[in-house]
Amino acid sequence: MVRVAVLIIAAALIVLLVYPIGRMVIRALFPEGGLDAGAFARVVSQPWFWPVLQDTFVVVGTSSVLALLIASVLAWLNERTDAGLGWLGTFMPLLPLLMPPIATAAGWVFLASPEVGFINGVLAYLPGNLSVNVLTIPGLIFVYTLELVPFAYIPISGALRNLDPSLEEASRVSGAGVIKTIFRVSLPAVSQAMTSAFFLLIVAGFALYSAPVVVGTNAGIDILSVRIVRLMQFTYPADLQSATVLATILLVVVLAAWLLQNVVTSRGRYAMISGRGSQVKIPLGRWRHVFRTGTIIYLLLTTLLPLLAVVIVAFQPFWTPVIDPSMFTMEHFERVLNRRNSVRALQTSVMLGLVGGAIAVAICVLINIAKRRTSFGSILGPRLARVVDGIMRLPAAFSAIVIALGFIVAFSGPPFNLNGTAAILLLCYLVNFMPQASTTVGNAMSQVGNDLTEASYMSHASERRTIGQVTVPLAIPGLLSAWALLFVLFAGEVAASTMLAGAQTPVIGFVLVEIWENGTVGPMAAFATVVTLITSSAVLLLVLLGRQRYRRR
Amino acid sequence: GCGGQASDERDPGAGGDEIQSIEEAAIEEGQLTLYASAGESQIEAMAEKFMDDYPEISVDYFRAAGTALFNRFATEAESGSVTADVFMPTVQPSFVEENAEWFVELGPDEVPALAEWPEEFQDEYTFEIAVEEVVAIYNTETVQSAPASWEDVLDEQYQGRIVLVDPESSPGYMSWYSIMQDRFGDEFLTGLAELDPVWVDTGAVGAQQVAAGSHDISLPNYPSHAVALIGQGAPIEMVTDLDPTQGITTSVALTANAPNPNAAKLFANWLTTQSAYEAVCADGVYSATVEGTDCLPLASNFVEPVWEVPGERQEEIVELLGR
Amino acid sequence: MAEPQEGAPHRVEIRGLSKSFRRRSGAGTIKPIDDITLSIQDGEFLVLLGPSGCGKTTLLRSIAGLERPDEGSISIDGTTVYDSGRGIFLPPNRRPISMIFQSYALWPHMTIFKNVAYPLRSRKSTRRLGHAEIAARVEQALAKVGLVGLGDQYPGQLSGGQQQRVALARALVSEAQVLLFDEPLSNVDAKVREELRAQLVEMQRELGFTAIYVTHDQAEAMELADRIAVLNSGRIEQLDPPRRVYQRPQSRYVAEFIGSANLVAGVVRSLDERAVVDTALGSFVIEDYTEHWTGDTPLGTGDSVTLMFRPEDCLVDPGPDSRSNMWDVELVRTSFTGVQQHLLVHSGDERLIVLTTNDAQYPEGAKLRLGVERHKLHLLPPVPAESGAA
Amino acid sequence: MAEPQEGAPHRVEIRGLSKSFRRRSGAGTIKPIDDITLSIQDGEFLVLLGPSGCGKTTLLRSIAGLERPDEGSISIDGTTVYDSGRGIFLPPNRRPISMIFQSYALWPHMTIFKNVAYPLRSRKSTRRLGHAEIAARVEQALAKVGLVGLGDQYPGQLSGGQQQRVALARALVSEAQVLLFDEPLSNVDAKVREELRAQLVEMQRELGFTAIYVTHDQAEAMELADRIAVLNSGRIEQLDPPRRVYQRPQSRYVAEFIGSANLVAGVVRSLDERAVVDTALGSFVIEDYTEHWTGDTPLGTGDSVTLMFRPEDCLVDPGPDSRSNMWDVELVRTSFTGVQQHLLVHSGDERLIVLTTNDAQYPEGAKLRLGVERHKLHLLPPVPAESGAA
Ligand SMILES: Nc1ncnc2c1ncn2[C@@H]1O[C@H](COP(=O)(O)OP(=O)(O)OP(=O)(O)O)[C@@H](O)[C@H]1O
Ligand SMILES: Nc1ncnc2c1ncn2[C@@H]1O[C@H](COP(=O)(O)OP(=O)(O)OP(=O)(O)O)[C@@H](O)[C@H]1O
Ligand SMILES: [Mg+2]
Ligand SMILES: [Mg+2]
Repeated sequence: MVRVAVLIIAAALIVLLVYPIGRMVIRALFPEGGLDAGAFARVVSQPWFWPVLQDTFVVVGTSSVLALLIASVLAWLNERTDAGLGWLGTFMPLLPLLMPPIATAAGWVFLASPEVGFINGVLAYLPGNLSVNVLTIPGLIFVYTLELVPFAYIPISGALRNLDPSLEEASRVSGAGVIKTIFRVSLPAVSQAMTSAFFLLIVAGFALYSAPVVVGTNAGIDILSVRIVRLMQFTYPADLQSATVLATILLVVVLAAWLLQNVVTSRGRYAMISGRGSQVKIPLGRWRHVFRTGTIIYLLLTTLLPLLAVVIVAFQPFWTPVIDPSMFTMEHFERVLNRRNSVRALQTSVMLGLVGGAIAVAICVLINIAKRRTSFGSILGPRLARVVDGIMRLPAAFSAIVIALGFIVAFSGPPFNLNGTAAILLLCYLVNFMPQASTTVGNAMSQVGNDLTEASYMSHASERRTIGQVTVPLAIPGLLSAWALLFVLFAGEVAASTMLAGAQTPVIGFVLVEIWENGTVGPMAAFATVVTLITSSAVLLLVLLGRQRYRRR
Repeated sequence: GCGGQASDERDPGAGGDEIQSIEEAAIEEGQLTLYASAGESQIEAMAEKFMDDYPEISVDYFRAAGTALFNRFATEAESGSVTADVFMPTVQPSFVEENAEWFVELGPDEVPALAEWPEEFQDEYTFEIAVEEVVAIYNTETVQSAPASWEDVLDEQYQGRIVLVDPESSPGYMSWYSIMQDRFGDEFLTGLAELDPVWVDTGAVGAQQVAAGSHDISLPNYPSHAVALIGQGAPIEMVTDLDPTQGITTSVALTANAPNPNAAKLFANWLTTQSAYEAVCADGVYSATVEGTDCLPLASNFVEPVWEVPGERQEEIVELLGR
Repeated sequence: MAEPQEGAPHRVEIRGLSKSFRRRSGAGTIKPIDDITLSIQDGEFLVLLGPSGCGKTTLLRSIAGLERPDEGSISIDGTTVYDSGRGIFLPPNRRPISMIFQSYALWPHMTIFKNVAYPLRSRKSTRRLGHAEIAARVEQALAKVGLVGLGDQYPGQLSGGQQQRVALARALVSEAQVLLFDEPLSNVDAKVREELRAQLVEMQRELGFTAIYVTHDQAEAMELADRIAVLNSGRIEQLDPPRRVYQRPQSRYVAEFIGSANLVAGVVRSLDERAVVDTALGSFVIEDYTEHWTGDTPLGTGDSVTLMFRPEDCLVDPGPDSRSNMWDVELVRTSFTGVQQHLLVHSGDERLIVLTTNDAQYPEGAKLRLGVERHKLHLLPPVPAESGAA
Repeated sequence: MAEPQEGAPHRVEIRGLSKSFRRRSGAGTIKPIDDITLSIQDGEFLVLLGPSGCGKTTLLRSIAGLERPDEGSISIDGTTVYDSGRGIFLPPNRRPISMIFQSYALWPHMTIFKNVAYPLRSRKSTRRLGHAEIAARVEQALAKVGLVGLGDQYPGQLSGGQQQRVALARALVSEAQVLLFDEPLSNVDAKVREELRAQLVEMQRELGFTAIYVTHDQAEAMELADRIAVLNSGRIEQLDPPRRVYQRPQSRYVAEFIGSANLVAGVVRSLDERAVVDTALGSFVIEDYTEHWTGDTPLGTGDSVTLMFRPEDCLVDPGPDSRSNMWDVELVRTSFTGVQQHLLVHSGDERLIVLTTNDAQYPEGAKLRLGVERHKLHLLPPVPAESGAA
């Protein structure tokens, strides 16, 4: 029964992924049944094509490298040294996620726009002609980097946590200093995790929509992901063909990165030796405080500062670099919260986040259980399990925009008629976030050692009882935080939402972009503040619920 | 203008038997979906006001700018899953004519009030209810005397202090530059370029920057970007009725295969009433296409936008502006 | 599905069992169970002994049902739980056994009481037990392992030794007649290990369960076992009581694995009552040689053999009247282990180990005369070259 | 910063070293190093021995500089590397030591060659060496541990024993004169462990480095050590050569930890040449008692003492003419470890362990007469109640 369910889910997933994208590609590139190679030529000869490609590669490439560096250093500090921040450190990757990405980007526009940005407002009081400008390529790279860091931090910190500390100590007693130890031992020893983190960064970077739509558009920097949406929306008739060509380029880049990753990681002939976690941390001495302060500053930069900017703009009658609390008004909040669309967007997104997140977790738990190899034979054979695994991770290679585009082409009309329904959003989110769901759920489930389940069988418990009494209860904390993560992702999704949200189903991301593009920053900031409040309390609640009440060895 | 209609004549109750039966059928349907490009607050105000007048009908709306609305609607229409009842674009009204099969031909049968609607604001498939006119926005603290004509803008006091909206960011802006070129010649455009303007993608940002005091004047711009700021006490003002004044019209079309055809008709008819104009013009953004409303007056030198500026012409404009 | 077995009351009966794995890296397979046939009697304490990777765990897990063999059959208590021919495979929860894991495998989210009660609440036949009955049985099990009063604690709050005892209680509570142990003591301190070992033996004597116990520690095996099955790459190399395994190892492999052994290559010169074997150390006389020959075929003159003797059977300077075989050696190194002295000696190219309990302190480099009594010598089948002490 | 030390050439000199940790859970601190003073001579093989948690690792890591003590001083090769008073703390990379870790700690992303070359490329003194020179030194180190030709392999491709030897090569390559070992053999098979142990001793004899070696395995300590420091909760309980630690344990703690010990409470009845002690087993005569008394103060008549004797010093049915102390016991259980027989015997409430090398097989429940020779008895200071064998 589980097997049938899993196979149905896997099949559904592949249909939901392959069918729309296939239909889209076919419709765009084979308009009359034959391949229309001219489409590529037309796109390539557009005057905007090469600049878009160049800007995108520069921005994504640079920010991926920077994010990898920052994430590695942060992860190392937090996991391997006494400069870590304890519980705050473990929350670090989640913190930037608490704010919808588009609000973060808007926060940076509020902070660092030329002349009117708050930072420039402060700098104006200082001597010297200092000013910052986020509306430039470096500025865009900066915002990209901040948004990408969590993607790399999670896998790298995981690997470093499991790194045998004596590897580092052996380096120290071999005569190497702290710096040499980091770069010759700690980081190379987790190079596999770093490679796959880099792949994640590339994929996420190309798919990122919030930063380029908010910062890039204002700065006149044209980024691939935004251009695809533009082609679909800002010309009439929609240039589906060009959009598909660009989506295909995106696809090729991501697949190439993926292949490269496989080559690189499989070339590492060395196997990791034992993963003995330990409490022993490198003492940094005096540097400890320096690094700890650095980490805290980073946290402030990434989360508190943009949030603060957004909140201030939300209370200001109009956006001005002069912060005068006596002028603060609730007007924008009243306007936004009295607006049917915004309120419905909140309801829809929270509902989608909770229900969708739960469904995604449930699906992944089911598949995870089915994949487990026991002596009963696994519910899925090893080969089938690998196939299902691949399917679950496949969407990672497609940007949300591509998937959403496919969904519009395939499902909005008959026989499905899902246009403008919550169902199409839900399905699209599920497909789009399946890789994140399966990874986090997989991690949660794998923390339950095999011996614990086997001990249950040996206590004459049936498979179902084992799952119910041992596997799932032990995984609950992990599952709850997986749910929290998915809630945040679902509720804050932007790229696919812009194309799929309908009149009856406005969602947060869509409304935020809408208000932003409409140019009314006050209400946008107010709405973003409300959303941040809601997502943070939901995440906090779920994480608190999942707190372990018993001590584990 | 076609004056003379007393407001009570356009009252919904007074439309005769037709409107009576439409109203009953609409209430039966109980729902209405608008697809519109107007400002969020205007749409919101319309919807609210309509629901005040017809509490039995609940209104949903989908707002998207310009072509995004077309694409959304086209996708739905092509796949046969239309959710819009009333379609209200603000740009390229030709979209409706070119896709006539998706819309309903309008006449007094569908919208009784059209019988008395000004001819120039009525087409086979659409009628226009409101116009939003181009303005210049300036900062009252830094600008001593507001410009009285477009050419007044070419003043060296605005050197480096002017915010221009990128012509390529939307056809509406491109249209304005092309109209200016027609009227004042290439010198006007190069003159603008020589002022070292800051370029933005939307008038909203321009208004924002003028309000924040970082720049003196922003054009071309629209009242919708200024009124909220003015209301909140920002030190800005708009210059209206400059010659020529490009105005962007809000058209109304009824969709074929609408889920709620009668509610659509009722709403369209309602839009011509005083009650509707109270909502539409509440924040002083729009001019009405008919007289006798509390809206802004329609500019004396009003011109319709040129929606299809040829490619070479566009390139020429961009070049003259030094972009 | 009960199936009566002929002959003695065998609790566990394994026939022709095989299992192979695909190797994790690269091609090829390994066969950690290679045609094993084995009967375990009621109340017997059987130890599976062998070096790491020889297949002990795989065999145990196959009996438990946690691993599915490729071929053969297993029956427990007369019930066939696995038969490749008839396609029978009973899942682990339906086999009448309990198992104790190396890692304890206590469930951290349940109290000790709940951990121990779990099998009672799971088992089909006892599911209807009342609360009181369950509580009584759990208390009883905890009492057996000396953990009364700890029922409300969580496993994380107990010491390693206590956790191990909880695991034992959990295995005992359902009164399964067959208990499987996979290196249950390798995670605890040497001191605690000894205690638990003694406790285990006593408990088994008292309760009479059948035990199959995996270890790679030969001292542990010796102490616990009624019989030891020495495994070598998936095959049973020898199956005998501890004393016999030690004193009469069937092969060089067993001799080296169980305790230390001195091994010297030799050729049989003559055979009558006694055998005479020529080696690099000289000629050795073996009394009653058929008793001390472990090969399958009768020994013949001129055959190559391996001469084996235990370090503790070596006598240092046995005196001229001894009936031992004697030869000269040079002392290379001594070390003291408390109970005995280890001597590492050379004789030509051969390196030998000698264990002696006398307190005499010999200087390094000293010339000694070594002897081994005639009945303390064993003859094993020859092995390709490579001589010396192990 | 060289600081001449007076007296003998001490490689490592530890004075008044203390370190405490805040307990991970709840309040309070523990003091795994509690005022330790210790001098280690050039070329000495010192073993730190003690049960888990007694502070061995912490002491070793403090010497390495991986842990920062709270108080005291450490000097290596005459250089003060730590002095709380003068605020000196040299980081590990600047101390003239090498260390070998329990988990090998080979870097999985480097080849064997690179692993071994790493210290040469890191240390100030050898950083400037040319490629050829480094290659030569690495080859030499690999040759020393018998791993020539494996330089291009990755650690993951080697067996546990080989990995351990690579770790050794890496420690040897920089020719540090002090080598620290933290249970380097506890992760390898019993068989390999023995081999590596022998190799280690030979290498140390050959190269003459100073070794500080942590283990909780007393057999290992006995075999390797020149001197053993027995640790007990952060203090040195006894510091002596192995034989002395075994034969003349200073305390019950040492007696029980090093080998098995039978301990019986008693009271001194009379003292002249010999001492007579009354116990629950009867009276015992101890020859030459001052030699066998480990207390700090002279013994007096009427004093409470603990009588200690080793299981292997017990004689079973020693015959009437023996000059042993003798008493009657009942055999509870026998077990066979290969080299010897373990007998567990009861005498009244006392449980004693006996180790015998004779082959005789006694039935359980048999009455035996036990004897211990007069000079095999030791007198330890008394400990609060709790008697019995350990
Ligand atoms: N699931 C598996 N897949 C592939 N190979 C396996 C698997 N389980 C065990 N093996 C291999 O089978 C062989 C025997 O393994 P097993 O665990 O039975 O050895 P063991 O005797 O218990 O060793 P140890 O003393 O180390 O526990 C080993 O080479 C092991 O690598
Ligand atoms: N970083 C630390 N923080 C807190 N307590 C510690 C720390 N390191 C060690 N301890 C504690 O100090 C005590 C001594 O630890 P140490 O590791 O030195 O013992 P050990 O003798 O090496 O034991 P083992 O044989 O188990 O390795 C233990 O109780 C341990 O829990
Ligand atoms: Mg095993
Ligand atoms: Mg330790």
